[in-house]
Amino acid sequence: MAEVTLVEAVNLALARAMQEDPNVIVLGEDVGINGGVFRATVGLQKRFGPERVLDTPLAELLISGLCVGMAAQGLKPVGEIQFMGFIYPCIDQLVNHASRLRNRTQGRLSCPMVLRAPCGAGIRAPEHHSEHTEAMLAHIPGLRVVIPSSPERAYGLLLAAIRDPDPVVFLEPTRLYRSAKAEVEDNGEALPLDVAFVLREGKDVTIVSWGAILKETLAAADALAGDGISAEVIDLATLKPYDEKTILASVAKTGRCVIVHEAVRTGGFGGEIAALIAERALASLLAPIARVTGYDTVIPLPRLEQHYMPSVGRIAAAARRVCQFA
Amino acid sequence: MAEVTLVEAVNLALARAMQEDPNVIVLGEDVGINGGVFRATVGLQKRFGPERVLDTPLAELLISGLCVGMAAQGLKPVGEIQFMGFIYPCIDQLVNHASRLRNRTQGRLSCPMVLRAPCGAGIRAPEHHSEHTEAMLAHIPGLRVVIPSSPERAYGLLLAAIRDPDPVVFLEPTRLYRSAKAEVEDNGEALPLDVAFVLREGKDVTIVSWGAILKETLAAADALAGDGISAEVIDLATLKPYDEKTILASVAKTGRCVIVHEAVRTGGFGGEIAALIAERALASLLAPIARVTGYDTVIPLPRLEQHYMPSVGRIAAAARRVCQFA
Amino acid sequence: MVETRMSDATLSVIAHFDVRRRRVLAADGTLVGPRPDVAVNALTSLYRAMVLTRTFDLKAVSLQRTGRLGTYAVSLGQEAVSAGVASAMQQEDVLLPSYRDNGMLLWRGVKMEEILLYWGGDERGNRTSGPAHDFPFCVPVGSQAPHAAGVAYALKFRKEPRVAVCLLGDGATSKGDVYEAMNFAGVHKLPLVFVVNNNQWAISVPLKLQTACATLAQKAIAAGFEGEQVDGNDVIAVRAAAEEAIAAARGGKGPRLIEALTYRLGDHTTADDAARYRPPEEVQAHWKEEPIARLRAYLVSQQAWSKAEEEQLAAECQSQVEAAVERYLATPAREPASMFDHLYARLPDVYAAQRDEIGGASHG
Amino acid sequence: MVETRMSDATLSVIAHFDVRRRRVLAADGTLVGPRPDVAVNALTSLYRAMVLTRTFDLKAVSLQRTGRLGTYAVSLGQEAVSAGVASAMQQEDVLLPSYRDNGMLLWRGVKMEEILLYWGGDERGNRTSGPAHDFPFCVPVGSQAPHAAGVAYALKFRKEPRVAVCLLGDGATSKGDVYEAMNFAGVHKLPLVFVVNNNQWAISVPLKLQTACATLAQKAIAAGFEGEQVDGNDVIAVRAAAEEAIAAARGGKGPRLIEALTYRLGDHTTADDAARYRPPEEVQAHWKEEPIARLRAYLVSQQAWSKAEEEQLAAECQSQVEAAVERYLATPAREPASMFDHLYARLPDVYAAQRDEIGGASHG
Ligand SMILES: Cc1ncc(C[n+]2csc(CCOP(=O)(O)OP(=O)(O)O)c2C)c(N)n1
Ligand SMILES: Cc1ncc(C[n+]2csc(CCOP(=O)(O)OP(=O)(O)O)c2C)c(N)n1
Ligand SMILES: [Mg+2]
Ligand SMILES: [Mg+2]
Repeated sequence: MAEVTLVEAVNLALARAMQEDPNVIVLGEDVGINGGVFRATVGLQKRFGPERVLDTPLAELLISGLCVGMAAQGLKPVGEIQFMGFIYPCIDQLVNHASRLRNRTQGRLSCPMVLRAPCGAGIRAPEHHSEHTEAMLAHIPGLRVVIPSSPERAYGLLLAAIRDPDPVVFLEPTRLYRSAKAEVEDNGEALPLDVAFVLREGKDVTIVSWGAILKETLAAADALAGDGISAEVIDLATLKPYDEKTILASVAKTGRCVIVHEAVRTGGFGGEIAALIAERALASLLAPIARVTGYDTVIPLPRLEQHYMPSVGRIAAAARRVCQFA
Repeated sequence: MAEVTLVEAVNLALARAMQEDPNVIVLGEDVGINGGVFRATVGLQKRFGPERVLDTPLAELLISGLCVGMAAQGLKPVGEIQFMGFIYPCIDQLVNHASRLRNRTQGRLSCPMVLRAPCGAGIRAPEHHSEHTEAMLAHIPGLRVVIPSSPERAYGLLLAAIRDPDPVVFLEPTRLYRSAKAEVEDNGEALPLDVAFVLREGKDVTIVSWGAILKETLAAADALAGDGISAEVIDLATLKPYDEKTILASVAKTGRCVIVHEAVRTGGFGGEIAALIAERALASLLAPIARVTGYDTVIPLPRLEQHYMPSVGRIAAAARRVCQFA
Repeated sequence: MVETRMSDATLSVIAHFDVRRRRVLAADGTLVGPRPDVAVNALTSLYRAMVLTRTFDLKAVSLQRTGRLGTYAVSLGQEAVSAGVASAMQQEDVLLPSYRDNGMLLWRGVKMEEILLYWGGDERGNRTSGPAHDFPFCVPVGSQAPHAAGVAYALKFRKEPRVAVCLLGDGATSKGDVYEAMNFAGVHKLPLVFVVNNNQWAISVPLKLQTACATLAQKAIAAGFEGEQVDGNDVIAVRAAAEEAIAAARGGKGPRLIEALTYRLGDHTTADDAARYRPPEEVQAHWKEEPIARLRAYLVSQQAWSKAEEEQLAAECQSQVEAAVERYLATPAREPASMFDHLYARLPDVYAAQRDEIGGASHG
Repeated sequence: MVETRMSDATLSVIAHFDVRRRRVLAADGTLVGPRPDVAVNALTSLYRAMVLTRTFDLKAVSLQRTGRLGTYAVSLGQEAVSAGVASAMQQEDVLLPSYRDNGMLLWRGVKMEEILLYWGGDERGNRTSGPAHDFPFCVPVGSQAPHAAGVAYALKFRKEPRVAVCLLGDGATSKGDVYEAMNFAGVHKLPLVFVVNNNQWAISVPLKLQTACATLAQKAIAAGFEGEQVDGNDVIAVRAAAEEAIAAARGGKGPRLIEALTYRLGDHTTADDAARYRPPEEVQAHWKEEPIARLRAYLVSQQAWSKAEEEQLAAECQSQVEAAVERYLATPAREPASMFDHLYARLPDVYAAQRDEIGGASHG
């Protein structure tokens, strides 16, 4: 069993899905001979041909709209948006069509599509290449929003997303594309959607997070262990619909919660998690909830981006504050 | 002083702003001779001419992008999107340009624009005409998001939005356009942005809300008074950036909080408010926070829309639950 | 201008485009050119369809006026486009309509009560008896164009001899999504026919504020395929143009755009008052062009239609429409909790509580 | 096809369009037609600008390779478009560049160290020494086109004799926002010139997958104004085309589109490896067309340029670039907390705590 990076795991899942289902089509900018600017689709066009691995014109709205039409016709389109900063023109299609085609036709038509996009900062990319606005998408009824944080989950969750009968937005943290490595068995086994993953068990504080920032979150958990604080780390993984049970069970156990996300704080999905706890687990809370997030500003260009991101220090400090609260 | 409806108040504010500043330009679909499909711009083209009151081609992305270019050139564009369901193509321009032009040029260029759009359900409108997705926009750094809930606030806040040096999205509840009436003095006085309004003082429970649903919220407060429960009702009015102080002060006083919004629950802006309280006012909380919102589904067509909306009964019941909690 | 530049040796013409207009029947119903070989009884069935559509539209408006229907968009004056295009399609072809193409849906087999149910505020109206693969009415203007391209790609991908037909208004041609879809259709020579129903108005916005183009047919030039203009009040010309374009698309010759010149004789919708922005004289003048009287005049001149048939048709249409209205009005609202039934293929457990809450609420 | 249809009396031509190509210099630098009256010393200044741009671009790449600059997009082979168009503009005109128009910014007065600062990851690079009203590099492809239309509307609204110039790539012409902006510019006859730098590639996507159009100039036909193609490796032709279009726009004649045919001789950016998707032979072949050698050959043939001048220019450019690089590398990073300085005109109080937290963090 070979060690693969997260982007290689994505590639494995795409190849597997295309192999097992002739209706799976990959489309996007530079996904063909170039194999994608991050190499996520490398080799697919050579293997499955240009009809199934399609370089589209430069038009993101088109990519999402094509997916809706293809899906309604029984294909399983997997569209790629080159960077999340360019996904915004797709929102009209996601809100008004992809997420409601099934409902508006009362099941006569459906929209089994996947829209993939790399997300997040930390790779010293140019302007508009470091977006992390999953909260906007997780507010759309009828949609699924998934963010893997390891090669195994990238592989298993992408397979699940492609096999799912409804539209899924699949966000891939660029910072982990090559830095995250793990042994992944290409066995075609999907992981469950709508389920959060407990990456580390603990009893003193629950830390809920998703995406690349889990790296810092896990590092913070190590640091905390040094101080005798046992942190439970949860990878939410699927933001819409999300796994309330796992979060509530953990907070019931620890009585403390820190939410960590890379996106800007205000209106970020961390608010949703905090609300869940404040509504359904308040009695078990021994301390205020803490959010450690990107700041409420435009993500800076590379020279300052690391100052924007939640750091191991900020996460650990918040957890300590929460644990020292009395 | 005459009684005016909310849409008439919008019209008064637009006329006043155009009168006092020759750089103010109104643009959108049907805003000219037709005066807007809701009559918000009626009379403006006749009075200020077609160069200043401009019927655009049918293209929402264009409307928002034109505003950015005009604003960078020193004009004060006020764009109208006919219904919030058609604002999604503007999000790319709002996120990638309008909200960051000042920051990305470090103050060399700025973007003093207003984008108006009617929002919300309850007027038996066709499909896609009942959207309430303010949470998506309130997540954008550098933007302001405002939702008035009365003619006075529509007038004063729209004037403030137009005079503001930064981009503002101004959402107008269609359900209140004609049903909300009040005496409004056309005195050119703006109301402060970034400030919440306490519509009703109370000591037992804080109810935070915004937009048309404040009607049901206030009715619920009346009902609660009948049971001897004194509810404080806060109109958030400006969601981005929002007034933390007023909310925290109220919850510190009441120890209980219900958040009401028409938008779907998951990822709604209610989560942000709940998070604020869970982070900064937990100690004063005597009961779990409750969110009363639209359900996590596509807003149904008119025959069922009233079943989707938070009702007086649901709001009052939640407040009672919170107050009975021990 | 052209002359001076042609005289400049450094400027040579490298591309050249023509846009043509097709017309068979004059406004008075006389032939202006050879009649394409459409059988007369084919023409009478087109005539019947147009009359039924108008009868239905007018009834729908009166239902709205009396509070028994929501906002409704009549196709008054545009019946020839619906009949001409729909009759040129096969059932297995895929229709992507706008919100005003009532006549097309009727021809495709959608029941009148289903159309009424939709505009009456019930999603079940979109679960039609028409071809299961057809798209429902599209309200966000032009946003169905990329779907049409995706559908056409799927048809071509599976090598099926089927065609997608996408209906758009003049206002829709200003939308970027429509352009992106057309451009993509050109690249892949997709089996896709765009029909632009140019009724001169987008609510209150006249064509000249929509575009500086002399024709909307020329929009296709920017997508690398052919556009043609047709007299949209001339159902024979529309039918011929649609037949030709659909056959070409089916034959692998790629997409085509048909601009049908019509006029919106009614208000934009029942929520609109066109008197605010256009003079009644303009509307009156266009009544002289309208497609139903035009075809009737021709059929009568061919002894293919009689006063008796006209009266019988009127009566038939009335009773058909009335019966459909009865069925519509008799349809009970669905269970409130059903608003969750088709959100996902299987409702995620986290939303069950909300669904049950509605269920409870609706029973109390 | 055309023949058969022309023979059909019911089909008449109602609109007709030509697209022309402009060329003055052949690839070998000889004249193919009368030279527009551009003074020779004007040509030498264009030549100097092109050489400086290339020197700067190549230096930027080496900075990136050695980890001292972020991702960078060279304009290698496209210098004639930058020089030809920029030199036809007035300072008070408004430039809306793409991310590859380094040469245009340099001509407009932007300092090299500012461009480096931007690609080096510092927003201050966009607070340029160029005209304060110019737009910064635009990264989301084509999204600056609607801004250009808004700017041009403002200029016309204030009756100022100024023109907006918007630079786009071939890939950008597939975007709906670009189309919407062009269509609007047509409606209002805006003082706006669109320049499409058709370098044949959008990263790895070749033009034929971008559109079925024979030319990109014809995209203007769908917007109701004129498009022209020009040899983008021929700076004299580009300059003449730009002069003509900008003068027309300034004169109230409305927008125009110029498609400049070039070739992207370099990788898409320093993050790209073009060898993956295009054969080196193709690139080699296009080196024979490139604009700098072409103009040099012409100038030399006119005894307007000497080997000595060439060597002196090379040395000058080198030292200018080196000096700028020094200033760039010497620029300290800004205070982390300054990421809040230009978020709003005045930072709302609610964000002060976050700004202060960063301030603290960065000092510890
Ligand atoms: C994207 C979008 N913007 C605005 C609207 C509101 N609206 C409904 S119909 C219409 C005019 C459409 O004109 P046209 O495309 O010519 O079609 P017609 O109504 O004339 O058939 C507008 C602006 C909408 N439905 N969708
Ligand atoms: C909207 C958008 N989508 C995708 C990208 C990623 N991207 C950057 S440049 C580019 C190709 C642009 O090609 P073209 O317009 O021909 O300009 P060129 O790079 O050739 O100068 C792409 C796809 C982007 N920057 N913006
Ligand atoms: Mg129309
Ligand atoms: Mg290119």
